[in-house]
Amino acid sequence: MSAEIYAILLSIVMVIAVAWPLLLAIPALHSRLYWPRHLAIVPVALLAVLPGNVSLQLPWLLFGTGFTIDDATRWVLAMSVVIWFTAATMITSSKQGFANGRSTTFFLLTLAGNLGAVLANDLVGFFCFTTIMSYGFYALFVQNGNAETQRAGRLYLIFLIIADLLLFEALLLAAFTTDNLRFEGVREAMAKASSSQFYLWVTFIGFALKTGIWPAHLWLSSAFKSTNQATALLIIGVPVVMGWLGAVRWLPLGEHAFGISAMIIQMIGVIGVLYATLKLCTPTSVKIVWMSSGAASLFIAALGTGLAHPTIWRQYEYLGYPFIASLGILLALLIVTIGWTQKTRHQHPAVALPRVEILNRWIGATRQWGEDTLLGLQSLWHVSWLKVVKHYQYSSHWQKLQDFVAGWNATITLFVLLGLALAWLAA
Amino acid sequence: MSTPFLYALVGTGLFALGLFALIIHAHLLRKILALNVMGSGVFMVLVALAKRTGDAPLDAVPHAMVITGIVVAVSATALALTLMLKLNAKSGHAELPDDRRE
Amino acid sequence: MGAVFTEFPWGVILILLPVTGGMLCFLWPQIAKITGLFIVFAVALLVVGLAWQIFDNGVYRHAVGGWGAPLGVDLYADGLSLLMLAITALVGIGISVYSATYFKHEQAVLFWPLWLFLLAALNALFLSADIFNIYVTFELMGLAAVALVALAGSREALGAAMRYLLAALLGSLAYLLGVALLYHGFGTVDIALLAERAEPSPIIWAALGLMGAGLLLKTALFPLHFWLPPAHASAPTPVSALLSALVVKASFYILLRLWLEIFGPLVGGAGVEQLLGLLGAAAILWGSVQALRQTRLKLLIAYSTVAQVGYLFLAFPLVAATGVSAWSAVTYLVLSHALAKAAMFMAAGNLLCFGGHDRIADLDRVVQRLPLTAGAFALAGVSIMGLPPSGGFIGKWLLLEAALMQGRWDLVVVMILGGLLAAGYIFKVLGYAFTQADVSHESKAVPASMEWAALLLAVAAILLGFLAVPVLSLVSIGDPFGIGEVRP
Amino acid sequence: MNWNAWMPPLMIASSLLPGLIIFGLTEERVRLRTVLNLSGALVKLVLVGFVLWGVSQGQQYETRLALLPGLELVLRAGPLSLLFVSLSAVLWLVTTVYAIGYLEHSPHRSRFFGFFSLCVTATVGVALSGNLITFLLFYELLTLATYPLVVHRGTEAARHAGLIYLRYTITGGALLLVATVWLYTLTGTLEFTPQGFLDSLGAEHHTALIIIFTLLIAGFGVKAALVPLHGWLPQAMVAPAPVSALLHAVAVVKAGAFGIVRVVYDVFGVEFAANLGVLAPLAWLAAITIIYGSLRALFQDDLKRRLAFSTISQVSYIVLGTAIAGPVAAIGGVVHLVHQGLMKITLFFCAGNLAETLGIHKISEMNGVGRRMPWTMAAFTIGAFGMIGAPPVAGFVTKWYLGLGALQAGQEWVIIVLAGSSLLNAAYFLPILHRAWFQEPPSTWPKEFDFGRKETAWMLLLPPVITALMALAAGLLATSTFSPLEWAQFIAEHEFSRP
Repeated sequence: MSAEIYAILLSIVMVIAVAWPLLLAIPALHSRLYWPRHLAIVPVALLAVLPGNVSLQLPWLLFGTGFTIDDATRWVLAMSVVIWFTAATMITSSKQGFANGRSTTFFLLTLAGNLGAVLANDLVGFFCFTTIMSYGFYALFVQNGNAETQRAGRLYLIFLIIADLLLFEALLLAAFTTDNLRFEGVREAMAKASSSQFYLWVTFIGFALKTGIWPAHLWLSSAFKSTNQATALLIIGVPVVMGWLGAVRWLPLGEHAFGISAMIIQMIGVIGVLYATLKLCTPTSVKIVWMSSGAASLFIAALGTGLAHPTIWRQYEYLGYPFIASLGILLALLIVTIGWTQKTRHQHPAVALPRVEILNRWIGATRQWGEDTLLGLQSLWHVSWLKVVKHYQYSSHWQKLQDFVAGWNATITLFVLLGLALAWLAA
Repeated sequence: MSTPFLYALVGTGLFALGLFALIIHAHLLRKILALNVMGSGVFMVLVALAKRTGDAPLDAVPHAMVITGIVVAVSATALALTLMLKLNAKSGHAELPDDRRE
Repeated sequence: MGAVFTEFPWGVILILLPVTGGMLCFLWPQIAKITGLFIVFAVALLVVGLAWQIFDNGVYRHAVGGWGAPLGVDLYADGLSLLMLAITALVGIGISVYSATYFKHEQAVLFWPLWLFLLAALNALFLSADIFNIYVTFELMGLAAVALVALAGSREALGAAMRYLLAALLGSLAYLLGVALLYHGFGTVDIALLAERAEPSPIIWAALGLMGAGLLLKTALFPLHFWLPPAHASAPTPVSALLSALVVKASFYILLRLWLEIFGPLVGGAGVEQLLGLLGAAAILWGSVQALRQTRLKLLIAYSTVAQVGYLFLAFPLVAATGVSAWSAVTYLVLSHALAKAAMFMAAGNLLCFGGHDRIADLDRVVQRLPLTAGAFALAGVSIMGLPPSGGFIGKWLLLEAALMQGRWDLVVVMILGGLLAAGYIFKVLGYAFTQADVSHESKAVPASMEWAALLLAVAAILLGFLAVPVLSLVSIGDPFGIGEVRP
Repeated sequence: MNWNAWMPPLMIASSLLPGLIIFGLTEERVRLRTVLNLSGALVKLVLVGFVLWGVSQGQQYETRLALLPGLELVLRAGPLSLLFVSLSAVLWLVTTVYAIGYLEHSPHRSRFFGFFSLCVTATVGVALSGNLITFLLFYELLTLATYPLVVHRGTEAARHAGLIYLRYTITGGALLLVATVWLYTLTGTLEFTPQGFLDSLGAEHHTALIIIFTLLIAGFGVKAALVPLHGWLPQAMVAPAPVSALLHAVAVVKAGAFGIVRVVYDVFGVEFAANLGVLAPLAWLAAITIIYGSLRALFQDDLKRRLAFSTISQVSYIVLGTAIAGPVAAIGGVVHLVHQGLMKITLFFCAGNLAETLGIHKISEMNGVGRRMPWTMAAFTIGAFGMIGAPPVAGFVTKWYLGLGALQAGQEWVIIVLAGSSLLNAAYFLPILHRAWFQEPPSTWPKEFDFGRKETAWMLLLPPVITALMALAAGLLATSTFSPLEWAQFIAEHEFSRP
């Protein structure tokens, strides 16, 4: 098989990967099939494992969009496949009412949008597919939900609309600056454009709203609290990760040093990480929210670094997509594990799953480990030279500090280490 | 002031008198008579003005006109009287209904 | 063949035929309807013949019996006369077809001779070449019209007829006095000769005053319109149509002729035309407002005529600079109003006949059951409102053009207001076509011919909107407006 | 014999003749009436297709008929005309099918379909007009033909609405008439010319021209429902759904907007109008209308009224695109003629379906209606997303070009208006969608009609689905050949390139 024919075949698979779920979304079709959700993922799974890079331009679609699959994209694609597959399995195996035909439609629509967004190689295509994805996700999210879910959904919708508006402005700005709306073209053009600062901020805020980083995390906490496990998984896979992906693709990274703006973004990231960490330690918080928020902030911090130092970004660009993918997978894994733990303990997982105590218990386990380690250190500390001040009564401040340190757990340690490593890389 | 001019003046006077009577009298017969008086006035003017200036022969045309006019006036008067009688028969009095618009 | 057409004395026959027909109808009432219809259609054919002749030979002039002026009677026809004849024939056909089923028994016996006399008088009037002849035909027309109004026989009709008669006689006497003065002053009654000889003098002013007053009275220009609404409203339907469409136009035609040929060139610029325009504007507003206030359909239409007559007079102050469009506008308004108003009265007659009343507020059960009639009313209304595409629109367009060219914003505003008010009163009626009223109403079937006569006339008024170029070139034969012939 | 000259009159006759015949039919002749209606619509579609093909091959289609000495009735199939004609031809067919289904058992159908055909005739006439007087002629005809449709129901409310409609439109028509005649006295021609025909007029006429422009915009603005002149539109909602659909999507409102486009492009010329300083106020007016309409829509509970205010807002996009005075914005404005038509007609069809099937008129009654009527609500959803401007529905393309055009013309404030409008559109459409899809349906609907196993009659269901798909396709396939966008680009090039 010659390379050309292979490329053509790959392109066809690529188009089918997006079109097939869309087609299956028609109720009359998927209601006649077994495992429609899984069936919809088959072509994209195939695409993810097939080697080779190919780019396909579709000049008649929208304003001439296109799809590209390359090594970088494949990371994210693979992550999506995993997440979607897990979610599909969860929904199919659950005996709950949400596995009905309508929800399948929404599921498949969201899937198609998600895949399209991953594969799109230009701004308009990305924007268009994320819109389908986001509204489809909204539908998937709120249907069958309780009042809390609906409230979260409303919040999500508001953030979504504002984010979309901002991104639309960014899109217009890009289109005004350059005719070539493919990611590379825009990156290059926007770095040089006089409006680059404005573009940077509009895009950044847009995606930040979508990913739900601090302080736009409000809807995430409600969402995680009230929804079922499969949807929780999709929250990570759909709005959050796609927001990160969008930011990497849209922002003029690696072309221009943005100085103060980049620093502010970095700071936001760092503050976000710290805040999330703090929140994680409070026992009443929904841990997964803060993990996701923390992960997002971490990503933002990295992004800021990339914006500040284009040369570094170029050097480590290839790490960007794996980074996103691994963060996504990590979060997904967390959710699944929580669900799994819970299932083993309770008879009715769907009801009890999102409860905070379970989460805390899991975290409690890791915390115990952390506490043990730290207490060892503490005793050393006491022995060595705090003996000098052993006459001091433990003041209340001291007590608090101690509690804080005791609250430190392994996950946080991991994240901080990861962040430090990245910051070091960036520097 | 020549004689014909005098006649013409009298004719005009008759016309004016007739007009006056036409307007102020309510009874239809009086109105019809007033119109006849006016007609006579006009005819008189016509006849009088047939006398051209100087010694030119009398102009026959106005006379022809007057004759035609009289014929017309007679038929008009006949029609008017018939109408008046019919109206009288219908409404009991030979006056115009006062309300104009209904 | 061609020679027969071009030499034939069409004009004389045009007058004699209806007179003879009238006599026949009078003598043998049993054949009145057939004769009447035949004559009316024959008259239409004669007009076509005359048109052919005029196209070939230009202006038509015929000395009856070979006598010639001043003692004989001359017939004269140029584009303007031809057009008036044509519209008379056209509306005449519609009215005759309508009347054929409208009048029964006694009334029919009286109607046909009177109508044919009226037709003869109208034809003669439009063909007259001298002002005295005009007087005679004018009087004949008036008398026939009064008799027709009285035909309804009701108290209101008789009263209205009486009032109409008095007004008509007064008007014609004033006119006759004017004729006398003109003859005294310039020694002729022939319009063409008068136009040559006349020069500014007190006689001209006096004659203008007398004749103008007489004619305005008969044209029912505000404020001399008092006799028109009762007469038009209480007459039998075909007669109302006739009066509004043709008789009022006849006196306007005379006024127009005299102004164009004799008075206009002499007293132009002295404010007379401004006065006429002012009265016209007042007529438009007053008539429209009154129409809007009426509670009875026929009175509404009659007041609409008062308003529409006003439009004709708006042209007078506008002629000075532009010429062509103002007079063309008048021609067009006359034509389209004749068609539309005839159709409208007939439609009103149908509603009256069907429902037994013409109270607007109770029309809802009637209008929607006579769709053809409602259609006729609507189409005629379109022309009256001056909305495109219709003859009324063309007329209004030309008039507006003239007004705007001279920057006469006052007149523009009046015209637009008039149009809006017209829309108001037309839709006041038409709105009743679209109600949910159930059909529990005593009704009398309306013959199809009456509905179709109304509709076809209304359609003609609409179609007139597409015939402006041929019509305007026709009317310019013989250059009646003194502005050169319009080339198509 | 020049056959090309016959095409424009044929296009008009293809709806006029069936209409006139239908007037003469009795109520019972359903089949003949249906055949006439549909065949007329199909013939028109074929003719339009033929002409479209011809124009793309460089053929000229023009008919002239002398109307007055020096003034002609001109029908010309130019690019802009064809855009509008195609829209009306396509939507007429769809709406006819819908109307047949909708009015299946109501009285006065002959009258309805007669005027319906007349209405389309007038719209096609408006589209094909080659000069201002022809335009005026058909524009007034449109007023007259739509009045009976508005008052068709015959209720007191309907007649009241009809009266208000007439007051507005007839007054607007009168203003137009004055402006047209005035223009004619100044120039002696009224022929639509790319880049306008007023260049040659000296500066001493400029005040007059500004007044004429104002009068024209006021005249057309009545139908286009520009803000102080929009009062009739929400009232006209009492009309049957197919009428509202037609009124809002194709006929009346669009004719007004089309008139404004014509005035700016082919009478004044963009450049000349911009120099005259009349475009900036127009743009502001459009912007105010956009925001005002959306704001008012927010507070309506009656579905059709909400849609009506949405129309007020959306149609001004066309005006805004025209007034921004740049080639790219022009594309946005012109293409929205088509896009808004497709989307809004879908929404109205759906609203009609809800009313006819379940007796739902209010948004508060729409809980869970998506489960009962999924196809209808799917079409509604596509339409609503189009209105918000979400990709890939057609509305996105419009907003894209408007925004880009605004940037290009250096009028950044427009972007804020667009964003605000999108926000408001989302605010009044998304709650409806949420209700319809995600709320629990009530146990009984206000007034349910039985359609067996189907959600509603197929004649009611098919039209909205088709138009929704067209709206989707117009956005998704925007850059393909023969898409509305391509035509709009062609038109804009035509208008903005100096010969």
